[in-house]
Amino acid sequence: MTLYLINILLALIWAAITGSFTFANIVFGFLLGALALYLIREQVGSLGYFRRGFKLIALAALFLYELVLSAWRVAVLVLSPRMDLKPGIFAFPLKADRDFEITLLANLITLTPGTLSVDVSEDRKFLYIHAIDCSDPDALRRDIAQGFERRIMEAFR
Amino acid sequence: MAIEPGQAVDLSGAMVLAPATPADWLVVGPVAIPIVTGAILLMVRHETRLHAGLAVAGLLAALLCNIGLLARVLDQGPLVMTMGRWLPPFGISFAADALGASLALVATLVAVVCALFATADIGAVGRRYGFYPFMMLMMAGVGGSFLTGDIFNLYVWFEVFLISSFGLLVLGSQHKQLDGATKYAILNLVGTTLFLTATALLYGTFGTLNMADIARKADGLRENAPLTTLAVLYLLAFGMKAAAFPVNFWLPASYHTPRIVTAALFGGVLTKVGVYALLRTLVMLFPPELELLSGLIAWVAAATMVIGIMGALAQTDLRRVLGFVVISGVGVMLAGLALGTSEGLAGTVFYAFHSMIVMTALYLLAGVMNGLGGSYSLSKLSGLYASNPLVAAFALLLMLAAAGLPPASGLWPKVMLVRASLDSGQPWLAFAILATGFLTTLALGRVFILTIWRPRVVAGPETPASPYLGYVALAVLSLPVVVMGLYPDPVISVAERAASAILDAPAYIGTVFPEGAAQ
Amino acid sequence: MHTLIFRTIAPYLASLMVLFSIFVLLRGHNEPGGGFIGGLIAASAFAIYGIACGVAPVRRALYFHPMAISGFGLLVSALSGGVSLFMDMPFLTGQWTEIDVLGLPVDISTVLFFDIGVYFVVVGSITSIALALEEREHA
Amino acid sequence: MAADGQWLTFLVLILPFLGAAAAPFLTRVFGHNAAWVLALFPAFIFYHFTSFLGAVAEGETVAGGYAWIESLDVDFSWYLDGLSLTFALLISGIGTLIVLYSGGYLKGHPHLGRFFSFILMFMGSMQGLVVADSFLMLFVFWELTSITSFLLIGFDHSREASRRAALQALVVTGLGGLSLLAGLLVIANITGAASLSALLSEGEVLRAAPLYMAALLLVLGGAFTKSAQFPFHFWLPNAMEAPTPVSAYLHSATMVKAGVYLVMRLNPVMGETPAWETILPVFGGTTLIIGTLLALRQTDLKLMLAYTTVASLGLLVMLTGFGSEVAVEAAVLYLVAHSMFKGALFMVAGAIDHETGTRDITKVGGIGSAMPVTFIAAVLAALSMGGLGPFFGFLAKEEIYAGLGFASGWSILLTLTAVLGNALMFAIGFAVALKPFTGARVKMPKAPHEGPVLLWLGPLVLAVDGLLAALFSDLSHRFVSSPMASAVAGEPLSVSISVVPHIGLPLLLSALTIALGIACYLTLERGRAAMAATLTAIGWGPDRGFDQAVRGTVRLSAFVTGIVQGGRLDVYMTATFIALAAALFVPMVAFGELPTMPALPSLPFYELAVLAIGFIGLAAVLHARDRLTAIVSLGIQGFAVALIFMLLGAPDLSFTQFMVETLSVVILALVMTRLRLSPADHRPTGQKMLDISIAALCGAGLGLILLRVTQVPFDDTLSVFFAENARVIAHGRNIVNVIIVDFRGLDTLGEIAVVMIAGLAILALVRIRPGVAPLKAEKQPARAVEKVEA
Amino acid sequence: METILAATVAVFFAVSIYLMLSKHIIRILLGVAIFSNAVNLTIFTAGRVVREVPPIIPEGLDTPDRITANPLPQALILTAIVISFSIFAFLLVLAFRAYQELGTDDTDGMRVAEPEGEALPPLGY
Amino acid sequence: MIELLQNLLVGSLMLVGSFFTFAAAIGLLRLPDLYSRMHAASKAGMLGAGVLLLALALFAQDHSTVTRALAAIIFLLLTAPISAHLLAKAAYAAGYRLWEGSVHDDMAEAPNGKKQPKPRSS
Amino acid sequence: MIAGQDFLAFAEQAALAILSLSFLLTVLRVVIGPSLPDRILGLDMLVTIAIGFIVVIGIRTGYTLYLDIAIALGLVGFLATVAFARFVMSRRYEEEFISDEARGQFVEKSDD
Ligand code: NA
Ligand code: NA
Repeated sequence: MTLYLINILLALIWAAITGSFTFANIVFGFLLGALALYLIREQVGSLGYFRRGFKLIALAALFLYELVLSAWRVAVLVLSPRMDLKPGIFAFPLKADRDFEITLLANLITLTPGTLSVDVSEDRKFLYIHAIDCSDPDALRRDIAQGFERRIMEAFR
Repeated sequence: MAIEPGQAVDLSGAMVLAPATPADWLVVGPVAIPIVTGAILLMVRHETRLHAGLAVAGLLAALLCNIGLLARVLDQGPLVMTMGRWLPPFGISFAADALGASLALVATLVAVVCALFATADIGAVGRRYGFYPFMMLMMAGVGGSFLTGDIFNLYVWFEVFLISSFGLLVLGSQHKQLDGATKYAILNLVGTTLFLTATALLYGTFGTLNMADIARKADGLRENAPLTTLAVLYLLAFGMKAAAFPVNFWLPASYHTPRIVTAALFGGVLTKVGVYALLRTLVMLFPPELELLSGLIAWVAAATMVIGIMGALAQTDLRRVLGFVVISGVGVMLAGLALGTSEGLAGTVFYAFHSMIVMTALYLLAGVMNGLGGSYSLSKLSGLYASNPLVAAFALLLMLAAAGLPPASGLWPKVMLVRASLDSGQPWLAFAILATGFLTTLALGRVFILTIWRPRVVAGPETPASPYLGYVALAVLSLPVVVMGLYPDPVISVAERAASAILDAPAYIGTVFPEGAAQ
Repeated sequence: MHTLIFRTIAPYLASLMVLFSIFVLLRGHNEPGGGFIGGLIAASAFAIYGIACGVAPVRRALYFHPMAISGFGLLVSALSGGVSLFMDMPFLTGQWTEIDVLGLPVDISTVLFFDIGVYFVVVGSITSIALALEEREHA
Repeated sequence: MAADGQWLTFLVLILPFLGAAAAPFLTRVFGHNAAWVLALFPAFIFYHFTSFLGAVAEGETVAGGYAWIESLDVDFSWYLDGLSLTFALLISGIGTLIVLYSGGYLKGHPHLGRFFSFILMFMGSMQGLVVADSFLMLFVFWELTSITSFLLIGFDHSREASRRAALQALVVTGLGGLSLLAGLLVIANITGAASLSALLSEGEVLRAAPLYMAALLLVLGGAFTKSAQFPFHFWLPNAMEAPTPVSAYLHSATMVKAGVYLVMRLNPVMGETPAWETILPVFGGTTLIIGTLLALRQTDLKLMLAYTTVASLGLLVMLTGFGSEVAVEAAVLYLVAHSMFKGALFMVAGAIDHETGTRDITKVGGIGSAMPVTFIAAVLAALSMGGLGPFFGFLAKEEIYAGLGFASGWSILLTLTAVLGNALMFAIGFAVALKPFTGARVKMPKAPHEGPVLLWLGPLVLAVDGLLAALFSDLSHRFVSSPMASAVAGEPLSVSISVVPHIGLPLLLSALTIALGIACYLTLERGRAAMAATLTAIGWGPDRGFDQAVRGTVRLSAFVTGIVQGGRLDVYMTATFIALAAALFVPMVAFGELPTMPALPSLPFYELAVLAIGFIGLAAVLHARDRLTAIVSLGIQGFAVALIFMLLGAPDLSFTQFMVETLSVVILALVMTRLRLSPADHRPTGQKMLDISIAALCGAGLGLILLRVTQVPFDDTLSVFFAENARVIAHGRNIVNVIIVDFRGLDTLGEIAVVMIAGLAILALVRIRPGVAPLKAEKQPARAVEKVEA
Repeated sequence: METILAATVAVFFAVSIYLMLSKHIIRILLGVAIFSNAVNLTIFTAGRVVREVPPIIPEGLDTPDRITANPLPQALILTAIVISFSIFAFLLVLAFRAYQELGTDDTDGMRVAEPEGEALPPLGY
Repeated sequence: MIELLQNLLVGSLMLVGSFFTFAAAIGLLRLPDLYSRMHAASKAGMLGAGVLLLALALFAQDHSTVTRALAAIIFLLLTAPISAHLLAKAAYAAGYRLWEGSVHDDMAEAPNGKKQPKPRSS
Repeated sequence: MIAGQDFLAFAEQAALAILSLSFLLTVLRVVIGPSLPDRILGLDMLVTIAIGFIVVIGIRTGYTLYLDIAIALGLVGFLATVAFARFVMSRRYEEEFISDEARGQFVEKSDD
């Protein structure tokens, strides 16, 4: 976290030096700052900061891919003359146990068409997910565990 | 900054360049001081011990401002300040003439007394949940209504005092209050919304909101615009605020439900704002339309006064009696509007002064009587003369005042209105006024003998409330009642000035738009 | 409300909304927005926070009672209109000045403070309403 | 307008009020002996007025005063001629005696000070009434007499009869006062005169005016109620509930004579018309007969006297309206005589009551030996009342018969009326003066003995006065009767009748009267029984009518109020919106303010879609069967409005509308959580049809007037100004926002005040719960946490 | 456009008034909400209508470069919206509390302040 | 050239975005139960709006519009799942059963899936 | 260039048409319900479509300032849903709310 702050500080300093506090300039300063921090990676301790950054980007990419793909599937489904639906709610056993991770996972699942987080069990061991196609819950569980859940854990641990 | 450095902008086409002296700010004080006081009171909401002092101080400051304002207006003519220095009609003008300034003064006087009375009547809970802020903002709204020269701004001030009155009305959440407040709120909301609708149409017609601007454009538009319908809409909207028959349901439904000091403030002040607005719009903006409508207004006036006082006769609860007396007084004031003559309007204005003070005093008196006798019901409240002759003295004076009998203040405005009715060839209106006076004598005379003279019929409270603060309040209010009754000349001349202020629209226009500034 | 997901995200959302509300407030003079809309957004933020996490954290976060904030707002607005008394100008005349913040020229005006007052009034009152109603729910 | 030294008259006019203010203190210091001090006030007034006697006797008038209410053209001014001066002297003279008598009569009464105060205020009011010159001053004092007499009659307020009588007097005479005011204002309207002195020269104009009749009836409405003319006579006997000094004062010289004063005062300007000469004698004569007959019925000494007062007032009105100069002289003489003998007899009745504990004539007897002075006073007064020589009443009666004469059928009728009335009064007067004192002593609540000087001084002085005034009739005519008669007649008259009888018709009639009177006296019991039977048979009178009228008024009021203020909100709303529909359509149609037929515009499809959404939302709200559907539907129409704003170039509005709609829905949902309201519409079909019609009319009216307004060429000066200056001067590009915070910042200040107060009011609503005990104070972090309040 | 808006206004007013004529407080409140929308549209229409051009001066200019929508009615409506929202919120809570305390949402049943069949005042003296 | 490209791209995105929105609306109407409908509304709808915002970002000339459009997308992404989740949870908790054609319901057996009506929470 | 603008204009009109249609369809869902959550979902969807609508209008007119409204809707629009969800959940415990017949495809009963 400290590194984030230092990076932001560097971005602000950059903006001050260049005398322009436009958004683009600050973003540019942030990138420059990240580069500068990368240069001194040995002094600041680890590369985790940057690795995490890449993992986050990967997570985002996965999400966007899933989003567009499944949105398309839903669109096709609802526009097809005969809808073949096998909806249902299945319980997904959570590996993630931090509030933040569970929340993120649940939201990503919700945002991905075809699945919808309905609730978290009171012991926080299960996430109940409604799927528009619940013919094979185990496959869905596997997809999520391998997909979003793994990437989230990677990005935030 | 739009203006680049060194780029000079000519302000003379947009702004009033003459400096505004601190003395000009007298016109702002009656509104700004209560607002600021109310805001501060809210910030120290939990320090309930400070509230009464702050509120009384704020209102006294506003009162001083009002006195200064009226003195200046009487001395130098109307005082105009256009907010933000923008030339009228672009900015919102406050335009205090004798009518607005005098009514604002009397209203503030009444409020000071109520604030004083409330120090004993309103406990810590009432204070914490906003009694004094409500009161302050209500007076800001009332003052703003009397002083503004902009019709939409008038709407805003109406809403300010309306919502404040809601707050005062529900404070305590007794069943009766909630019931009364529901009717009060919904009906009044309809009334103000009609006012807003009429104002929207007025704006669509005139393209302006400044009342002086409207007045000077009205003649040019009369051929071409639906001004009569607009005037009727204003008559209806303000008639509701003034509690004119047949749109006065909200008043008897609610005025007896809140704390007595709230009822006193309402009974004194609120309906008069409606009457004022009727005077301001119909007399100043739509004189030809007023003439068309005068027959209708006369009937409304007569019905309001007679039905009002009949309502008073029918009630058992003293507060409800007073609510109907308020309505009856509104009818008397409307009579002057119907006549539209200088003397009639002066009578209306004088009656408004009188009614503000007397109705407030009567409600406070009812509160004192309840404190001593333990009831508001005419079938229970009794035996006060034996224990508290001073109450009897105040009661007698105030009832005489309300009935329009000497030596109290109600006589002279009635005389003026009766005379004006006869002069205008409307003897039946004079008859209605006198008959109302007679029925008021009967109604309040009955109240007097039942509550004051009649020996105790039920046991009073074990520990009667101390009436002394009430006596102080009543004394403060009775003084002007007697003075106006014995030597009404100064008040009449103020009322006449006020009447001529609205009758002489060109003069008003001339003060708002000196040397024809802007078009 | 009893939901982990909402409770977790609500504070962040609320702070984001408050930030956005300030943005809307400050640019109101040139673009759509202003004190009232900004205030409504901020009040919505507190409402969400309150619904998700309960009323007490919101009250603690605000420190002052919402109605006191509202009163403060009205005071600020009224007083910013009163500044012109000292300039021999009528009530509510806008006074503009330019000050230097970190070498940047920033316009400061009574009009801005007026709008900030509006913002506080709206935030305070609407939050007070929402919290009072929400609290009643759990009483 | 006034001569030097008029300040003294002014002082004299307000002196009673000063005395009234001092009375409670003096009484606290001196007890009942304060009467001696307080009597100095009227005595001084009497003395002051005697100083004008000379000038007035010479035919002059004394006028003076100060400007009072310049804007209404009202002066505090007085006009002293024979009429007003006589009245002023009677008021202050008898007033002096009454104050003394009160001290004796109410000795030891806890509220004696208050009583003195009231009676002095009353005296001042009466004084002002009779000397007032300007109309409004006359009216003011007229009403003051009603009010002060209300206080006096209700003095013994713990008795219901007293309260009733007081209210009755107030209501009846108050009604008359308003009638008088209207009459005076009509007269002022006709003649332009604002004062009596100015009016005196306007008689011709007034009598010829079309409104003369209205003015006459209104003025007489005042006079007749005050002077207890039939059918308004009932309040006067009831007023006997007052302590006897009040009765003696009000009913001899003052209150009830105010009406007579008014009639006499207006005689020169309004008299000599057929209306005047019909109405006055008819009402006066009727009152005379009815008063005497009712007096016959009574056994209470005071009531017997009270009804004879009614009768005497009738006689006075009859005489004044008769229209001959001699009748006027007779009225004057009778008025003076009556004031003295009636005052004396009332005080006698009070003394008897005070000493024996009863004033029922059938329960007192043989007290003459115990109260010799009172007895003497009583007999002297009765002689005057009976019209026997050599008392002033004799002069009056002779003049009455001379005045009425036997000239025509009309005058014969009136003469016979007078004879009959006088005979009955003769009988009753002697009944009061003789029956209690003579005969065998009967058992009475108290053992009688002569009262203190304060109790007998007054009656004795008045009774002796009646004798002296007659014996020295030259003097009394010169200074009193002639000037007064001249004033009433409006031309110089000289009264010359003396105690030396002249043989003629009047003497004959007097003899007839006395014979009849003696006969009545001897058959008093039988007459009383007959009257009682008659009245029981009739079973109704104006007195009961008064109660019925009051109750009827209250019942009628309750009925009307129940209709117009029935307590049902939906009725209130229906009436309001009917008024709105009328307010829209009547002027629009009547004054041609309907819009012209517009061309149909074409809209882009998406605008139509947005409008359609709005209408669907409205329809859904109307149709919603449960409240939440209604709320959601409400949200739809709100969103549609926001989109309309957006499409029409109002981003700020759209923004705000979206936010407000959202928050409205939120608050609705929060409130609804606890609330189960039934939104299903249970209106019966008829009601539904009515409501739909009203709503449709209002909607159509508002739409039409809006359309009409938009057809007026628009003046966009303001908006152009705002656009031109928003950035250049006010430094903002968003014109709407610049208007809100700068051009029209004051609106916004008011608006945020509304927001703040709404928040506070809602807090008060939610937090304050009646009947719930306050929770224990919580430990609160900072000041943030509210306590729940009771 | 004004014609269409006037018609829209008429419909909004009619619907809101019909709702307000009901005895059920919640319908009255729904009517009140629509009432204020109707009035706002009235103000908007009365100030005449221009499509889609917001009254905002483009950056770099001192005055608008074309005819914009009329800003004044918009400012007035903003004020009116805020006020009516505040009052609506108050009414809502008031109705809620009245319902809680009085146990009815039917205005016919709200007869505490003006009870039915009240006794006459004393007819004596 | 760039402008042409921009126009084409913006136009295409608009069509795509409105298509997704439309699909969502159709789904909202056609799908059999609340939970299924939410799939359409919360996602296809959100995606539609997101794509349209993206179109605006591409269309706009100034940075601030671009950044604000992107911010709007992020805000949508943040709030849309929350409302969907809350609605689904609430509906389920309130007793809104799955469509009878549903094939699976783990929640019905879960301890917190069978909450019985209990007294008013304090 | 012209082609690009023509296409853009076409796309604007098409998008507006499609969005208008979507609006109406969504409103239809709100009106027919049948249950409260269905209506709420419809309202939520309406907000989303409104955002799209605002954007298209913004592109059509060139007034990007409407974007702020879209942002606010994005942030605050879900508030209504939250409130309703909260309402539905709190109603859970009131017996009358869950009547037997509503257990399946539950339809909120009229309250009386
Ligand atoms: Na009032
Ligand atoms: Na505003």
